[in-house]
Amino acid sequence: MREITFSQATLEAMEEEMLKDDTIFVMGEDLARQGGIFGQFKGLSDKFPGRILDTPISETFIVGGGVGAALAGARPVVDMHFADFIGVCMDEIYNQMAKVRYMFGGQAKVPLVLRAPDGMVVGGAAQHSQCNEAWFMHIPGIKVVAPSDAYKAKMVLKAAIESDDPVIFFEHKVLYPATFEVPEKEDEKPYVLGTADIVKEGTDVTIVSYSVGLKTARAAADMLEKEGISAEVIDLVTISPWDKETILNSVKKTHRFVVCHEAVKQGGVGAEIAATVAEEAIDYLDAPTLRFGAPFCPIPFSSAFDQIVRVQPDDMVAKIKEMF
Amino acid sequence: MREITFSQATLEAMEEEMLKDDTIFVMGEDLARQGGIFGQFKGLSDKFPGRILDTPISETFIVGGGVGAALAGARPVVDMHFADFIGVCMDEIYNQMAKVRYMFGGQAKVPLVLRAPDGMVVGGAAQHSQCNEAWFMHIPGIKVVAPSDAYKAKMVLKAAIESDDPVIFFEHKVLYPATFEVPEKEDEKPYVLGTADIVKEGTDVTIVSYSVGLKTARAAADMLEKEGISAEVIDLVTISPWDKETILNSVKKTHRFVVCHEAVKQGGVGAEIAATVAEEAIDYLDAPTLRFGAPFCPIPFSSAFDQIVRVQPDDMVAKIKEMF
Amino acid sequence: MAAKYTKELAQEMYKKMSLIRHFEESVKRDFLAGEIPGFTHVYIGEEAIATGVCAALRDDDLIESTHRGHGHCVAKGADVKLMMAEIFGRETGLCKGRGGSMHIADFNVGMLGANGIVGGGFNLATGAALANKEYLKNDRVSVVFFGDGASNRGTFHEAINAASAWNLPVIFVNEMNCWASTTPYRTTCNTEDISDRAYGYHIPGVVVDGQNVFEVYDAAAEAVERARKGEGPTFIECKTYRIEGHFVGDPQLYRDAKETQKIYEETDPLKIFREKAADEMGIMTREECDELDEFCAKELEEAKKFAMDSPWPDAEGYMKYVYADE
Amino acid sequence: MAAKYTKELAQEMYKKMSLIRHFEESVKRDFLAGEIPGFTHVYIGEEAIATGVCAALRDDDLIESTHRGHGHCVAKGADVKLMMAEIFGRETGLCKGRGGSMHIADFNVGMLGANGIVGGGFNLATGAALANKEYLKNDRVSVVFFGDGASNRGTFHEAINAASAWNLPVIFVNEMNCWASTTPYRTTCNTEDISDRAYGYHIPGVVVDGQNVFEVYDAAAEAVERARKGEGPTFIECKTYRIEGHFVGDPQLYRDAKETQKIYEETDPLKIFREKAADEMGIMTREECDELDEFCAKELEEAKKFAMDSPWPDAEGYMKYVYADE
Ligand SMILES: Cc1ncc(C[n+]2csc(CCOP(=O)(O)OP(=O)(O)O)c2C)c(N)n1
Ligand SMILES: Cc1ncc(C[n+]2csc(CCOP(=O)(O)OP(=O)(O)O)c2C)c(N)n1
Ligand SMILES: [Mg+2]
Ligand SMILES: [Mg+2]
Repeated sequence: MREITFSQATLEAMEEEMLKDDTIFVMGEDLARQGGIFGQFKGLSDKFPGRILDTPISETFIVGGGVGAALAGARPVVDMHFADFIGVCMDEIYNQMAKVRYMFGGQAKVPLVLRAPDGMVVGGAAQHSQCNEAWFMHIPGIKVVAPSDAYKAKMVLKAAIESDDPVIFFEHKVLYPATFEVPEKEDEKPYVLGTADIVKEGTDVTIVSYSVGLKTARAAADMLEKEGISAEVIDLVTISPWDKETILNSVKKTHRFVVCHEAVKQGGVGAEIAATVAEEAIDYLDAPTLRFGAPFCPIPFSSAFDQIVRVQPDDMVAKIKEMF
Repeated sequence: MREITFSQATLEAMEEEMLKDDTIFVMGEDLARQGGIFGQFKGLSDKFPGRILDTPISETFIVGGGVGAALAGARPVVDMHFADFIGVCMDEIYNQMAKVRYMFGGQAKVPLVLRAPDGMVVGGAAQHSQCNEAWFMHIPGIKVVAPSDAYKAKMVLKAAIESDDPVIFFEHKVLYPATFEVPEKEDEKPYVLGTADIVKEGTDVTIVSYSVGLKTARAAADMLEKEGISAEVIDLVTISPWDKETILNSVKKTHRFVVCHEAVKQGGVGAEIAATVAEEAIDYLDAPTLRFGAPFCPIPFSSAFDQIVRVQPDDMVAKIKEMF
Repeated sequence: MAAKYTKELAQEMYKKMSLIRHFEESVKRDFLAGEIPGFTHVYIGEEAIATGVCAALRDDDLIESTHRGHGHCVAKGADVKLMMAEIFGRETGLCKGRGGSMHIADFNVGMLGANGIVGGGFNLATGAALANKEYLKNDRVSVVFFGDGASNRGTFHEAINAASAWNLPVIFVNEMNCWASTTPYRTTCNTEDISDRAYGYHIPGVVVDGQNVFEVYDAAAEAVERARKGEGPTFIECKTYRIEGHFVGDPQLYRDAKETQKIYEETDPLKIFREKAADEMGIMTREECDELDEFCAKELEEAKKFAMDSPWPDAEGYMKYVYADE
Repeated sequence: MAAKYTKELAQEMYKKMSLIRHFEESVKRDFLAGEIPGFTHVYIGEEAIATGVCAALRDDDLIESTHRGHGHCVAKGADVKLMMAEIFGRETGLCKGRGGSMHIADFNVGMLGANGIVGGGFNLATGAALANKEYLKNDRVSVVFFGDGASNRGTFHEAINAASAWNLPVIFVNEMNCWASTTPYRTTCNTEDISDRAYGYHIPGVVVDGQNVFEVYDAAAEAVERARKGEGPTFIECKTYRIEGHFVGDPQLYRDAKETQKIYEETDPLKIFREKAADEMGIMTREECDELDEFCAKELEEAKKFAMDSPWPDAEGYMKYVYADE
């Protein structure tokens, strides 16, 4: 085992993939000269001169140009700076990137990765704090991933780059500097897009999450453990297409289902998963399904609100205890 | 009772509101000279010269300009041409329109209506057939409505225009020419945003839908009736904020919950409602919740696929019968 | 001037224009008869633009098209049989019936697709140019066709700025047909020539008569040469007119049919070709043009027949092509 | 030339510039000390632009600002106490602590908000101009401030085209500070002057020295006059330089600190003001400038104190202001 940060893990993935394939290039804002706004591209432009491009502030070009480059035969990785800006090029994502293969009857493929740093940071306020992965779960033709630790960041990013389909890679801003234990390179196992990971086995309740939500889920599980409740914690990893089987099997075992994410609760990813559980495993449930997410407001700036817009493990614990 | 089309109903709403308030104006593409691509603005530019504007093909201006006009003190109604194009100005919707009031601590209000013709038409294919209301349900700060008949179209549009909040008004393309019975003007009742409508009472199963989905829901209910199953059909009308109480009360009565919509099932509006039922009324359920929506693919062009991407009432009936 | 164009080129161009014309007349007729579903936009009267531009391209150059894409597709070399099958939604169609008129594409001939999103092609073409130049290390050129209406989309600006900043091999071909759907160009724009905008990006902007295929060809050939030499993008504004309604079936309440008819008679690119090639330059005879017209008429008859004889897609195949991995 | 500017105007402008400078120095210090959360971008070195432009505006004219919005907010007349309280996230702040630095706004003085989305303000300003002119029937003018980086967003094009097509009273004020975050302007754009783009919309495009508040004021006054007379939009490019890092705390690995320092010393707008107003025009003395500086320093001390003494928002109020109806 060795220790690296989430950022370093993505750098290893980029470097390994870029060494293998000359047609991989990267474009976005502030990547080459400063190594990305969160340092997540640091050093790449020295290692791969001419393959890391600082674009104008022109997100429709970043994504649309990425799609065009993919259609021409390259394998672009494009960066969104903040996932909050994704609306600026939403059309390029859902009407072009996601659909060209289908509309053209399989003539095209779009091996493009869209990296999207998302989530709340203290004081980020309404336009620099969002988690909007749920929109993309509702769009056929793209894959959506959101790793929760360094090892997954590396293996998921590699899988995304190797995929012949467009993948949106959500990477949470608070994860970048965090350090995680990861296997030695020779012990790494490739990640298969679409598979969830049971990060902690348990018998009494299933808690599903992804990205930073997993930290909250684990914290709740640890607190529950002390109260004699054994929680199974599942990292979704891939949000679309998601791993129904792993989650349903867990619910069938634990008989209780909980999902949490940092995104707004209403219309979030948790809704789809909870609804699927209610559709396909309701007979196994010993309690109502439970969802945790942000309240239905934009993220306020003041530190006074910091806790109230975030899912709190103790709040989860209190509500989960009521399931029993 | 009198009979008018859905289009005419929206025209009545527009005319009545525009007569009352000089600061209401309309902008979008092809509204003035041809009366809107579906004729839904026909005659308005003669009645209100200078207040119906044909814009350049510049959707960020249409929506962003609408927001600016609202901030200055006017009450714009803007048109999206096809809801499919909404991604082109998604940022203006979710980072400006939805958030300016909150970010500025209540200094601003955005009395803007965004009219969005949506849904499948035969041969519309992948980029002219979409239902993307689910995205907007996940965005705090906007209201989302989708009327299913002419009377609602009129009263909901009036309520949307009168609201001091931004409202997205989804109007389904196949509804425009359809004729409906509507009350005489003196018998009209104002619509309150956020309220659902029980369009058919029943005792055995609750079917929730909105927009054209309601037609499918009613057809299924009629077929069920013949088989001795009494369905309660609820028109959501407002998708966000939605009327939880009416739906939960119905489920508590019927003990079975079904939702259908034309949009893709995964991550759709149905997921939120089903998940809420599983969270707040699971003990009342005598069967798994059921959701119906489009399969997880872009809408194909060929007529060969017409039925397969649409929710079919007989399919609903077959699955609903399994609930008993 | 006659020596400038080979007979072969002239024939090729007339044939393409005639093929487009026949294709569009056939589609229009069948659409109005209710045989074709969806939305269809025809290219009648604008044939010289796609034809002149594509004649200056290599087979492996790439084009991005618009909602009005049949002409571009024919001009780039697609088989009209497979095109027609697509427009009728058949499994033998270029896109296996999944795309239809508004998403017609033929990657085999470098036609990267019509687009239902106005202004959707600018960035795709520019990105393809970037990839070809920098990472795929070839000298392919990209072309994006776009309308006067499309020029008001933000994507126009983002793509052309990136292309000029990075000197990319992409040609911006504006089909200035005076209308964006129901809206006359000058009500949405303050300049007579859209190509005036080229100045703001410091790239060449030229105006050509879009009804004269030779003039279009010349401008395109020059732009292609610049692009291949690494001298960057060119903006070509082709003045034309939208003779048909915006879509087939458009009631055209917003304009005068007589005026349109008059413009058609005066500016029909096939008629102008005959005047130039036969009467002025003498590289082809009017009879040769007639023969090509006949040939094209037959081609279209066969294309229609091919489409009608073709099988429908299997409805159960609706999930095919959503993803490439699997 | 001296007669052109009243002493009152000169004093007002110097005071605003000094107030901005002191405001930004205070914010910078407190941010680096970890007292202010989030992202903060300061306007040091660019004070003459916001000041000169806003001095040419009426109180009821409207401005749209950027992520670097403190200067615009001060220049338009906001109270620095309420601004500071906002930046510290207090309930007494202009936005009740919901907005912070990147969303600072004061609708009472026509400051319609900073914007976390680069290029987010173009269309808002243009729409406000449309509403004022056509439906609210007043003669208010809108101004949108934007960076060189923002000028590459598609929203730039859509707004400016609509404004020029419809002759709207909106002024596009470009703060050409040579950097977009870590990216030098000329690597993302093929022209030396962004205002060259004005030609493509057939509107006036002028370049001014953004370090000279008088020059900025003159250009703005002329543009305001045109706009009020119904003569449409103007593009004003103000040449300036981003002296500070992109955000407070920026390590600035991408440029040379010495060069930046040198530029600052040569182009500091407060220094230049003293040279012009005191030495050249003689409408104000250097001592008067010193007095204003002292006054502003005190204002800022009080502003900080006001902010620190202010209550935090009640966390339970997080749902307030999501909707207006209720
Ligand atoms: C982003 C977007 N906005 C609006 C439309 C609807 N629309 C389709 S074609 C068209 C007019 C296009 O005009 P122009 O670009 O001049 O092309 P032309 O039809 O004249 O060839 C419009 C408004 C669309 N498809 N996409
Ligand atoms: C749409 C969008 N893209 C990217 C960003 C990230 N970003 C914030 S400021 C900035 C640079 C802006 O440069 P410029 O417009 O020149 O303004 P300046 O900072 O120089 O004042 C960038 C890239 C953003 N906030 N919004
Ligand atoms: Mg046109
Ligand atoms: Mg700048």
